[in-house]
Amino acid sequence: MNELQQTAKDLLEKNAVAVVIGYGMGSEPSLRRAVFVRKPDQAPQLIFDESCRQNLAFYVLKPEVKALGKAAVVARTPTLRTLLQLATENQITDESVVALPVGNGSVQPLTNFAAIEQYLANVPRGFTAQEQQELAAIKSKTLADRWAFWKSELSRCIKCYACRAACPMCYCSKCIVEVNQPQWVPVPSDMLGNLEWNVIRAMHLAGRCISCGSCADACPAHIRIDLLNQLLATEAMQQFGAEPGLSVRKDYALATFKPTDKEEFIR
Amino acid sequence: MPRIGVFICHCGENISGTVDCAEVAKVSAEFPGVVHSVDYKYMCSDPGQNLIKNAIQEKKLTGVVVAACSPRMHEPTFRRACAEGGLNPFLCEMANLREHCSWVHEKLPATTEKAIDLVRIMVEKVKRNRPLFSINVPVTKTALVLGGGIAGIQAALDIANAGHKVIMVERQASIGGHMAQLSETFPTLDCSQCILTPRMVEVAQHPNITLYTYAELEKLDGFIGNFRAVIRKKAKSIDEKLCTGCGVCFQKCPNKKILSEFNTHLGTRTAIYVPFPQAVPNKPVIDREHCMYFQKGKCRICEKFCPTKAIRFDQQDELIEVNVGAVVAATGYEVKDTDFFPEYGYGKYPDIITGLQFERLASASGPTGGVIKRPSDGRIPETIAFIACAGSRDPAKGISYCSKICCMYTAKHAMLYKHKVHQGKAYVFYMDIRAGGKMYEEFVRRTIEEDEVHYVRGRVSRIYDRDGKLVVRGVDTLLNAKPIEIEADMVVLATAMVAQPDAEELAQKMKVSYDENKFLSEAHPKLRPVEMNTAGIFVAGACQAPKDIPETVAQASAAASKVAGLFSKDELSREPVVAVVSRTGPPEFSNCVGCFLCESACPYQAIEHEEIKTRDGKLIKTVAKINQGVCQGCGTCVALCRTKSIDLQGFTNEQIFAELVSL
Amino acid sequence: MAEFEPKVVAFVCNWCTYAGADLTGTSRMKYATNVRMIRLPCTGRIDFMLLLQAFGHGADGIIVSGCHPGDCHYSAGNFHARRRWMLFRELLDFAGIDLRRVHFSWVSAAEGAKWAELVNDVVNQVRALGPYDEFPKRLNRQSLEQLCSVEVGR
Amino acid sequence: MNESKIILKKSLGEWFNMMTAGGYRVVGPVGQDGQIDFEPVTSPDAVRFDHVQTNNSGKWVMFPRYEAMMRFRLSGKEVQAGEIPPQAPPTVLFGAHPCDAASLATLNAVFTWDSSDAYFEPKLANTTIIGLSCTKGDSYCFCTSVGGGPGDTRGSDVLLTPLDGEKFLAEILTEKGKSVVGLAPQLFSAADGTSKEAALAKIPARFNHRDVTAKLPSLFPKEDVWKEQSLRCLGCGACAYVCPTCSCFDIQDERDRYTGVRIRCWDSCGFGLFTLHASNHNPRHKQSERWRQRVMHKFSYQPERLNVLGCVGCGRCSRSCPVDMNLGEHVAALAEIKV
Amino acid sequence: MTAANLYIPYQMRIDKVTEEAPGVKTFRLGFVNKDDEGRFSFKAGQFGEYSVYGEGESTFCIASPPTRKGYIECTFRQMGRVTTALADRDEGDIVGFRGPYGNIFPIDEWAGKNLLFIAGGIALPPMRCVIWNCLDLRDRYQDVTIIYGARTVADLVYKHELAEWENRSDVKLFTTVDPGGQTPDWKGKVGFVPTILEQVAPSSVNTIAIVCGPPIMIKLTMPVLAKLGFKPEAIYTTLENRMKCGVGKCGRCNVGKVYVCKDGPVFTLAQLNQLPPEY
Repeated sequence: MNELQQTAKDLLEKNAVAVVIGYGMGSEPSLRRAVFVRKPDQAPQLIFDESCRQNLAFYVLKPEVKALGKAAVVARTPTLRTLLQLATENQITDESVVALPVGNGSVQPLTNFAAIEQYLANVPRGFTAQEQQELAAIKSKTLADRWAFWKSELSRCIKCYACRAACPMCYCSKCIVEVNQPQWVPVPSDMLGNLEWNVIRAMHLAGRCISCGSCADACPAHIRIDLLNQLLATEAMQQFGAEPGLSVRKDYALATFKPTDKEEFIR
Repeated sequence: MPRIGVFICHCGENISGTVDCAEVAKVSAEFPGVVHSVDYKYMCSDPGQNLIKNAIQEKKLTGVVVAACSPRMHEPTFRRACAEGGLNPFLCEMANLREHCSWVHEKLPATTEKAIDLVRIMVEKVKRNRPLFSINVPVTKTALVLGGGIAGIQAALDIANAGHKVIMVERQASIGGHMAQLSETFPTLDCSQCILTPRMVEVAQHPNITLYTYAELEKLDGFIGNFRAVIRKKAKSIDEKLCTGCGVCFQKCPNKKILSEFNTHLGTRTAIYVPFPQAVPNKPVIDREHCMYFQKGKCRICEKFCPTKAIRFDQQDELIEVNVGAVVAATGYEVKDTDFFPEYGYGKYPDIITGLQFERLASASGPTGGVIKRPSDGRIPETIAFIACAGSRDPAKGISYCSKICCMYTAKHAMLYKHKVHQGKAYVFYMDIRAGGKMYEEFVRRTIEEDEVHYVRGRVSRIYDRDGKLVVRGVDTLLNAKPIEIEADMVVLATAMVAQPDAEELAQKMKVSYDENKFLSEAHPKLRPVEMNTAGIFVAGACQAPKDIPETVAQASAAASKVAGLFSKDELSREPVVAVVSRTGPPEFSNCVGCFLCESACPYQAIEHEEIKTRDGKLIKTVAKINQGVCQGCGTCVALCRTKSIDLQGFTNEQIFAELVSL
Repeated sequence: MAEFEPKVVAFVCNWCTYAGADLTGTSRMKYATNVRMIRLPCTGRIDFMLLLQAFGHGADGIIVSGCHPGDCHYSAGNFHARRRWMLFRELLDFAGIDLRRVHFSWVSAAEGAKWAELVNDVVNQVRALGPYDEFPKRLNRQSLEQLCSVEVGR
Repeated sequence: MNESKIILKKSLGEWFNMMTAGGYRVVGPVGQDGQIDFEPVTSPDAVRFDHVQTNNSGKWVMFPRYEAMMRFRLSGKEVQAGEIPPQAPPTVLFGAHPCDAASLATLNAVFTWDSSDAYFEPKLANTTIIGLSCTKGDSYCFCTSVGGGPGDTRGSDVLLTPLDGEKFLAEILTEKGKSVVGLAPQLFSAADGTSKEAALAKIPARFNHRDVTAKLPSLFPKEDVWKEQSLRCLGCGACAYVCPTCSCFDIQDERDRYTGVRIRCWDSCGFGLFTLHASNHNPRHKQSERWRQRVMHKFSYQPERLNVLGCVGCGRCSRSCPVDMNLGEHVAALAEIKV
Repeated sequence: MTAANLYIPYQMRIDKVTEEAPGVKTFRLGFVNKDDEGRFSFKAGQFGEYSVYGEGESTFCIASPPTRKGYIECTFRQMGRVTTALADRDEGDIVGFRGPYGNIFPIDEWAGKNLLFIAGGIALPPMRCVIWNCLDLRDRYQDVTIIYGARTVADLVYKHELAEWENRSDVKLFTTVDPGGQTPDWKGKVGFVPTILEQVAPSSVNTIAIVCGPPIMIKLTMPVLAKLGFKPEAIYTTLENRMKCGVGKCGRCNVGKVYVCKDGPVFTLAQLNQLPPEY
């Protein structure tokens, strides 16, 4: 048994947690899927490798999973950040979940937020060169080309809301698209509805998104919605120094301000 | 369908000069939901208002649009008219046909078209208006005054004299604050204690004032009219009821070498002590950090000698909970110490002192009995250099503001020195002289001209010791930037006035905002200078910004009159333009997901946590709740709320959306 | 054919810009008729979604205006709004929405002339850009008959 | 009917041209690898033959993502309202795999159950399906478990089977098929008797759908089974939207100032708010209940009520699922449970 | 409505608006097009889709009896987007209606039997239709007993009709409000519906019970009826699941394999007992 499996087994044996949310084999050799290990002898189901991409923090909030009892969650860096961001947004309480950090050496259970904060302090973050290049490539297009690009991308959107469902920060019990007094977002997946939905979603995640990429991974139409989030995350970082999910401090960039914030665009 | 009445005002020729009012009325009559549409010469006149009142009754109107001048002008008029006509006043909206249309456009078809649009926009809005009722909040007519300096004293006395209860909380063992430490006050040179102490006594004896000294604010909850404060009364280690203030205890206390805070460390005190002879209350406290019994477990001499057996070594801090309707923050300031200045030796030269220390040296009740003596050797200095702007106006030191009082007190210090040491030489290094104030400029001129104090315009770059003299090196910028060097026996730094070290903590306790220098922020720099952004909390004195005594007293009285105004009614009545959190049935109870990101965006701290529980007390969820007594209706939370669970009455999402749809 | 007349929607705060526009009127300064104002208590209340709605309901240009920094009636609403706009602008630009159609401004209650100038500038600029037809609209409001040509989604 | 002919691959372009000239809109699989979908064919060269499955199904031809049904204008107290007539342009749906062609029976059963649907029926009537047998499949395909197969003719008007890289066996199955073949009879030659079976993909059967249908009612109360299977389900609508048989819809009004339309658009039983009552009561409150509904609806309710299976084994739901909810696997697992 | 397109509603004019209780209104709707009226017929228990043009459709029962010709009535509580818009409509305004949909109360089969109606709160409307239907054919039935309860006096709907039934000698009416919901001048009973049912204790012999109300009331009423000897086959109720189409296509209202819009909304308890608990 590897360290992850052993750690999970120990936690379950000690009854420290009731379930370990992790990655297991999927229906294709290249696929991984979330598994919910509840018995110590099932721990060998757990695997972790480069193909494990889903942000499992989502399940920490899912009522059916919550009902299983206290959970340990196999956490890549984005997942850890998500947990802290969920904490700042009062969605989870301290010591209610154990994080099993993977991808950066030893799997040492992090049992409280302070431990996650400490762990994250030493983990590299920021967008990869490739991600930055993708963003820059779109930015360097002309205005008309950007419009054409997004029009073509968004025309494929069928409003299945997989992006929303996969995003652990999209935990609203009634999403803005379901608010119908007034009906902010047109219900049909027409151009306006798709544009509004994706722009609104990006804005609602601005300063909160920890850039795990689950939304784009989930999109059955392969729309690069993560680029919208990446743009705003980059801007929020550059303009306001916002780096969500690194601490439980309440520092949502759009709920605070500096008198010296940039305003050359304002006449 | 709602039944909307539209009333188009000609405003004489003001509107009808460029807008075809009859046409607007005709087209408006066709809008779905409009059942009545008329135009009239002057809607605000009595006959005009009667048109509205009658139509409300005859046509059973459920909403009214008055298309006339700016709502900032006549909205109250027409809302009142609607109320008199039997319609909830908040079912009336105004379309601004005058300031925003007829006056700014030529007589063109497009102008009338715009007028029609403006009416339609308001018709669509008013269809979604809901009756609103003003919000009444009860008021507890007791004020909490934080700080017993001159600001707190003045505010407390004014409020108390207006007939309201006051609770004053002072951190030190005595009230009086910094003013009690001062020698004479500029520009009149009257004795500070002489004018202050009668006020201190008045506070102590006032039937409306409850005084807690050696106490601090622990916690503040609630909102305007209804705060709940917890005060920590630190253990004084004496029974105040039994203590007569005879003073035997501190005469007998063996630990006599403790540096006196009141005397700015230039004098000493005992472990059981009163800060100064005129202290109010004039009863000692035991400084447990220096008391031999508390530190070493032995002594108890004071206890032995106390004639009334008032010593209580086992006394605990006491938490007192009080309900108050308003809070006045008057927590004062501190001055930077001499160790703040590397160029002046980081405080290693005992004869470089602060202005406040000079006050104690010059004070008749001070450690030297009012004789100016060097702290190092007790010699009377023959030359003193006064340095203004020590730290102030120096962004490099992190203090970019002007401390405001230094120019004046430095002039006063130089003058007092010259009065006491006639042959002495006084130099004042300054950047500018800021002497705005009644008789201030004259006072400075007197210092320079009559008392022959040498004013040198320039910065002091360095001070160092040379054979027992302090060499003050600087530049006289008025003499072609000529370097200047003075050998002084004493240097007085007019160190910057800064916020109390725990000002930030206090501000967070009170949930009020503060600026980058940790001074408390007033609600509006011009128009609401003594209110804070949290309704019901007021500010007075130097905790808001550096200021001198007259200004402090003026602000304190202003704050007091605001409090008295608030207390003049039993209930506070507010416009219902406030935010509300929507509620639904179980199992969700509200679309609010309790992320509380709105909480920090609210400029008024009006967002509270509401726990929704099952009948047997199990927590289901925590959702936001707006304290309607505190909310001012800006709507920042509404824009931030992702689920649109918060809405702003009077400017609801439905209303604004309808306006956009009708564009 | 008549020159294209743009529709410009202005979201303004009650205390500064609305009052400033009142002053424009009181001073009898003239400006283009193309602007329709939505009055809100504070720029802090201006949800970015309202801006999208304005475009979706046929606006060719948008003005958002409130109190200068430090002058907010609610002390900080405009600061919050400013941050929101900062990000929203970047997003719009990234999505290919022409920022020359979205203007942000501080117009105080004393700046009646600035308001007139702002409106005229924006209207002229948007007029030059032409109708914002490429932004999808909620519905085609031209005629009932045309409604039947509503696109069918694949 | 059921006449077999041969058409060469290089002739397809010409056939498309004849269909277009004959007034048909030709819809077929086009796009880049990984993003192949049924869309109007602008150039015959763009049509893809080499993919296992399109991302989305072609059901939009009969049942669009959104469709306006009624328009209205308010003026004063009056309402002018009128039907928006169904738009049913003659369409050829080219290249639908046998699973997709089979899905029409399910859609048709729903939309014609007791009452007729004015929007679906004319579209179906005006659509000709030129099916394309599957020469390859993947692990997600399970048509053979639900009564279909890679060369199944059900639902197709013409079924093409690639015999080699160059030619297709064309089985002309219906009158509609005959008409489209009739547009260019010269392109078709007599069949040489080559059997299509050899060309077809081999799709192993994973379960017996009749057994599943028979067993499901007794599995309904087994909460744990459903809960366990759906623990990782996110509750999105991807599976329903890519599914060729899912037909749940929503009816919504979209309005502008005084005009508006009533629109029908896709909806999904996976969404939490799908069945939420105005009173906030929700009969299918939990995700496991919604997953059960999805499976029961396809494998139990529809067979029982409409006499059609609600699943054609195309595997799209599983390919599109962000969390690898594999319908074939889960139904097979249900089939294994002893009751 | 064209016969061919079931999604196009009839245009109906609101002839009368009655405020029943806070947030609850009854509309009397007449056909704008008299041809529609001629074509239209329905039976007790059926429902329809009511719409506000521009806001959408909402599902309620037809609350007036088929014996009253020329109009239909609906009673609704203002809850969401459509009902809020409906509540804003006034006499003379146009709304849409399509239907009737669903099955019916088998009132012909009930001939010669005693009828016991039990309703709670806003669930009286579906029952009002069948009550009036039976009262309009009064001589076909034996005893008619109505037990109706609401949370408070203000929440009772059809107050004028309750008074009318009260005064009829051929109807036994028991109105009740929850403890604490009574006003000083309240003359009816105080207590929950199941309790009152137990007190009234109607005979189950040759009696049909029709029960409509919130789930909790139904849940507590059924055991009392069983105790009184009612067989599940003799107990009827209606379900109100969420619907969009009303004709078995949109996929929302099924309870197991049963579609409430087609197989319901009227069910006997015996039938309900066969269904999974998904309603």
